[in-house]
Amino acid sequence: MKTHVTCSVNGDPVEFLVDDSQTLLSALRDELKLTGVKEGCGTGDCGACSVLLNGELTCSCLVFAPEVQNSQVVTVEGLADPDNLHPLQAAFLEGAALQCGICTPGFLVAAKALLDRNPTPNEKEVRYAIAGNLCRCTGYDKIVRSILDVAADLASESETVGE
Amino acid sequence: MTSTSFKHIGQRSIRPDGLDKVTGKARFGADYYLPGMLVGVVVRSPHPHATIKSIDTTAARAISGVKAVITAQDFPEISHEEAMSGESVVDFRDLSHNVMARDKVLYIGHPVAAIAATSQQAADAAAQALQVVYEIHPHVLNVDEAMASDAPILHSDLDPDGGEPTNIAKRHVFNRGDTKQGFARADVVIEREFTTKQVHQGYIEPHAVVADTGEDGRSVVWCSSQGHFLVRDQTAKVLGWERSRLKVIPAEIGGGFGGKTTIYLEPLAVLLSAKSGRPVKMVMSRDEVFMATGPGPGSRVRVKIGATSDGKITAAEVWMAFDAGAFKGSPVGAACQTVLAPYEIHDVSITGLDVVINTPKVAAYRAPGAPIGAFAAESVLDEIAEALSMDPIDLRYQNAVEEGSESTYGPTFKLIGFKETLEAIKEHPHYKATLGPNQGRGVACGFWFNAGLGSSATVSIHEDGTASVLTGSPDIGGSRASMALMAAEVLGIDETRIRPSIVDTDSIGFTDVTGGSRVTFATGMAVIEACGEIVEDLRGRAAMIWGAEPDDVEWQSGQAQHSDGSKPPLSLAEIAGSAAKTGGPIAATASLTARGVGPAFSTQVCDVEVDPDTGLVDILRYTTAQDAGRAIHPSYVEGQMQGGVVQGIGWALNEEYVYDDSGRMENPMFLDYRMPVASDLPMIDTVIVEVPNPGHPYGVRGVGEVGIVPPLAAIANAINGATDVRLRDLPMSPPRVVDALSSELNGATGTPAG
Amino acid sequence: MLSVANSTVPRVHLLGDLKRRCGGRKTVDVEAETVSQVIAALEARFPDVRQAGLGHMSVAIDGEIMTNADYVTVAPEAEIHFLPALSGG
Amino acid sequence: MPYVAPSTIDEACDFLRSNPGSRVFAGATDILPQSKAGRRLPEFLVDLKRIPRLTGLNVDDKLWRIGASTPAAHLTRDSRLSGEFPGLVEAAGLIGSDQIQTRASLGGNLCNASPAADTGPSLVVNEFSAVIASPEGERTVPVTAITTGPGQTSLTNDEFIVEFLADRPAAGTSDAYQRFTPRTEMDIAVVGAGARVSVGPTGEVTNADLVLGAVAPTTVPIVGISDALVGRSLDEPGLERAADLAKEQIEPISDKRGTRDFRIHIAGVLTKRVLRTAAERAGAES
Repeated sequence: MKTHVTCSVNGDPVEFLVDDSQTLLSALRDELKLTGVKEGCGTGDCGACSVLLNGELTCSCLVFAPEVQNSQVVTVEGLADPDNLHPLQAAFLEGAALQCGICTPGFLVAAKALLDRNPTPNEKEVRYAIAGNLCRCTGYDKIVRSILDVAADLASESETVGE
Repeated sequence: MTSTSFKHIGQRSIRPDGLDKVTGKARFGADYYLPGMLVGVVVRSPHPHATIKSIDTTAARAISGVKAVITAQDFPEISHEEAMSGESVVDFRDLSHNVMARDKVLYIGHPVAAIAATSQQAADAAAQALQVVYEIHPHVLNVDEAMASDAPILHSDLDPDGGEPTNIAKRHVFNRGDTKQGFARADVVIEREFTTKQVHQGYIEPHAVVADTGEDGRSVVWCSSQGHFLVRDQTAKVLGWERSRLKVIPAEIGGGFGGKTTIYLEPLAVLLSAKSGRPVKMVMSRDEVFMATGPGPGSRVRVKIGATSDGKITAAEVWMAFDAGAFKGSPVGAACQTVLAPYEIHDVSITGLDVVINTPKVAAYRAPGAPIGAFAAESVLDEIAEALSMDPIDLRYQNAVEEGSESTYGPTFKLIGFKETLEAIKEHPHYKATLGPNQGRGVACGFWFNAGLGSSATVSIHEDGTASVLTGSPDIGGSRASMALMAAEVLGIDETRIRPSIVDTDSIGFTDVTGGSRVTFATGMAVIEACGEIVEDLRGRAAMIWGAEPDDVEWQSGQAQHSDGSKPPLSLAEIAGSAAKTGGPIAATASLTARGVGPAFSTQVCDVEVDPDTGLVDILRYTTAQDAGRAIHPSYVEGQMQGGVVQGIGWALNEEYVYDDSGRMENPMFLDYRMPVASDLPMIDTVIVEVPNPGHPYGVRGVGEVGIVPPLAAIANAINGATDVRLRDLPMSPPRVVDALSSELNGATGTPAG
Repeated sequence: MLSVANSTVPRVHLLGDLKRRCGGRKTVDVEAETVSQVIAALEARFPDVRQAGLGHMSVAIDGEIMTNADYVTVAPEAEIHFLPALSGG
Repeated sequence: MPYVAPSTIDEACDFLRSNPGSRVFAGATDILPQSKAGRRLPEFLVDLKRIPRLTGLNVDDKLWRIGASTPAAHLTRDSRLSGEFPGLVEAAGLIGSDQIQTRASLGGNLCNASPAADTGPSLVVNEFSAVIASPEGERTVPVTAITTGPGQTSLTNDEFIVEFLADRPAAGTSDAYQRFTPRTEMDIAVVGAGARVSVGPTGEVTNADLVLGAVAPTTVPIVGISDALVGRSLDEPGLERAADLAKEQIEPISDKRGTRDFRIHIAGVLTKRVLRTAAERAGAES
């Protein structure tokens, strides 16, 4: 027997059938084919499967798919609008913040969750906010710098608006 | 020639594959879904050392939804045959037995069967139902146990000394000069012993493959690897197939670091697909990655170095035993050659042992073997500098190899940039910054050969003046961007008009693995050569249009120019637009074995703070200088340097395979296999040194690997600076540091000289 | 001419195991124009060298390490070393 | 293993009584990794996050109520709770990554019954009690009555924690939590230490409690801490005495995360540090 789940993914209404023990990660990848969400460990230790669930940063491998009934899910596929990259996506490209790129979707979602809550983080706050995301290629240096770059842009934009 | 004379090389362009990777579109190994696809699982040994008495697949096959079950009986018997595969010698019999155990299982996680079914549940149930009877043998988990006189023997045919079988698969010996005399000339001689544990490459993407076998018996394989030609060739060998029966399509690869230069799942998926007639997808779980794919070796190492009071190294002796895991082939040979390579030493004696143990077979890991040797040698050098009251960089500089120096492994160096990296660190503000209480600073150096090997490239110019650059080198760290920049430099068009692609084994000439720091160097050379042919072709066509001789046409800034200026220049796009009239399609292919490899050196400095109560080591500041030859895309060169350093930091401080007495890895998950997280680290400052490699048209050396060589010793030396205690056993985790600090307090002297 | 200084033919430098197999010599000069000829010449003079598996080793010619170099030309004054084949990450 | 999400306590109790193969969960941050590691999933998964009383923070004049399924992130974002129980909030902020803290709950952290659970020492040292729902009705027990050993609790299969209760701390009382891990984040406590200290008007200690985690099958309240510190300002001899008491009263094991000796050593270090932090927060002179 499977459960019929109705929810919103990246703003679109979706429905799918899942085994109750299936994870949200598996539903997104195997049922909806949103393969931007990656599985690095399946135990919540690498952050590659990060999504926003009702606005909250979550490892989709640690959510049972039926839990998201009537919820809103945002994946890396939902960060950009049709015409523009999200500033974080642009900054990651500019700043060479990815090498192999497997962890990139999770970092982008985690960084968005950080900036949504705290648009002006310092380096330490950035490092702790992405500590749930493992990257083995970059040593994090360019990821941290890229997130700080976006934060600085946001800060100067808000100053401009303030003036 | 300085970087400023290039128009494209040295630019920090946006990588061509970047958009797909920041939007989630890029397809990695596990991202392929085919109609009718089955799920494949591997049944693995629960014992570290046992004979397989029988395997009964009846109950597994009876489970509804199970479409195929395979064991070693379904693979051909292969005899020992050593051949170059990828960058190293592979014994295909060992390879075959590692992907599927035949008579014996040699580690927990060793595959004994594989199953394809219509659902994960059915496949898992069948795995549970498979009946395997084992006769269990005692096991060995490290080189000391494996070399003990009463050790259980893993293989009956390993006897390097021609006697009874042992667990020592090979003995490497490099002797030169007379170390006895050398040590006699020394004023200070220091000998120390070191140990290191197995560590994993730690790529975030688990191994994944989809195989689809057609009615004609040919298979298409999608997988992420560091070399799809290697996957094709090794899989064909293990299956006894002709290579042309397999087409391997490279997926994007989510990290490899050497660990994806061999095969695990691919032949199983192909065979399951062939038996079931359906596509089969296999994806490892993280604990399978840890328990059944390549760790780097654990080791025991002794290093003895002598020097005169004015800091000239007079002699060195090194003894190293590396574990190879279940089958021979640790990187101890490379460790022997690299351990002292940065220094000019005439009297050396180096011995390396390759030792088999009951753990997963080790795989290449970034500058394989070199970090372990450097950990030992660079720690001892630091002690010598301390004993002589010399600046540690001065000591190294005084003995540093340069152009014309004879290396400890034999050959004479051509133009190299080692001394320049030492100078860069010595002059860096970091080296002069003041330190606080419980803080210390350490330096260390590293060497790596880099590799050439075979590469192919095909370049096509399209009618609108854009271009395609096809290669067979999987891009792990932005190499497509470098290919586009080098092609742009030769062709003289903007890199955004060039689309670099990595294509399947049927669509390009053979190309060796993405490894050995070789892609920008060697595959880049093929791209440059093919683009050079294109330019010749374009000149000829311009000459045709002008009614001139090709020799009258020069190619400058993406334009054909008449040498006497009598004609208005013709752009690449203009010539391409009339290609049909001037000889048809414009394309060129280069396939080559890249010669002219230039070795890489790195010098690094690290500041740590040690919590004397808890033993916690905090990396405060880190700077790495590395000779890149020429940085084609500086951002990705820096990225390689930073990534290598951080892997080294993890290896130094916390990463280790922990086995229990039964041979089971206790920490096969990222929670307990402690790779560095962002909050553990500072920024990693980089200094790119450019001493051009004379063997490459643009001076490129490889940059991928050498960065991981110095950190283990740099951190150990920094800890000594902070605490006056030398740690010689990795990882330098808090319990080890606390132990060392307390035994120092109790008056012990640390590890005695062996 | 074995181990006699001769500046007009390639010289093979020997360490460790290979040195032992060549009767303890540090260098051997060989008449050869390619790497495979070097190997053949060494094996002909020192039969023990056959067990060393030179064909599977890397070779360094004037400091440049190569694999699969059988038909690579060696210049008359070349300095040649045989090294274990390596792996890279 | 069907998933059910009751919306009331009664509904949950009825379901649990009639389906003994059920297991309740909140954040799923333990149950899913455990199923990956080979532990079988239960027959029914009962999600406790949709019952309003189980999620949320409430405070009145006297009492704090923390819903057992409230995500840790809601604790760390609550400035009033951070002001009154900074140690508990520190502990909640150390459960895994940000990704985990949006899901993991106090109820789950306690009932998973890992000896290394970060919030255990803080719940115990602050004398939280737990309201337990069962088919027979609700009862309130001290949190020390919940965990009985690694992976084991005193709750029967049809019981679950509704909320945690604690008196608001008096002026001059504060708490702290510190743990030791090799990494700064994403790690499991080698030793965890929760302390609560009260100080008098002149800054002298009037009461001190210490509870350690990851050093025995369940959390260990250290006996005699107050005796060691009361009446003194925070001085090294008093803290040394407290550290000795801690080291004497724990029975840690050796495992992949730390040896017995190392844990004992670290317990002493953390005892001093966490008591000092709690005392400073309570207003003691350092």
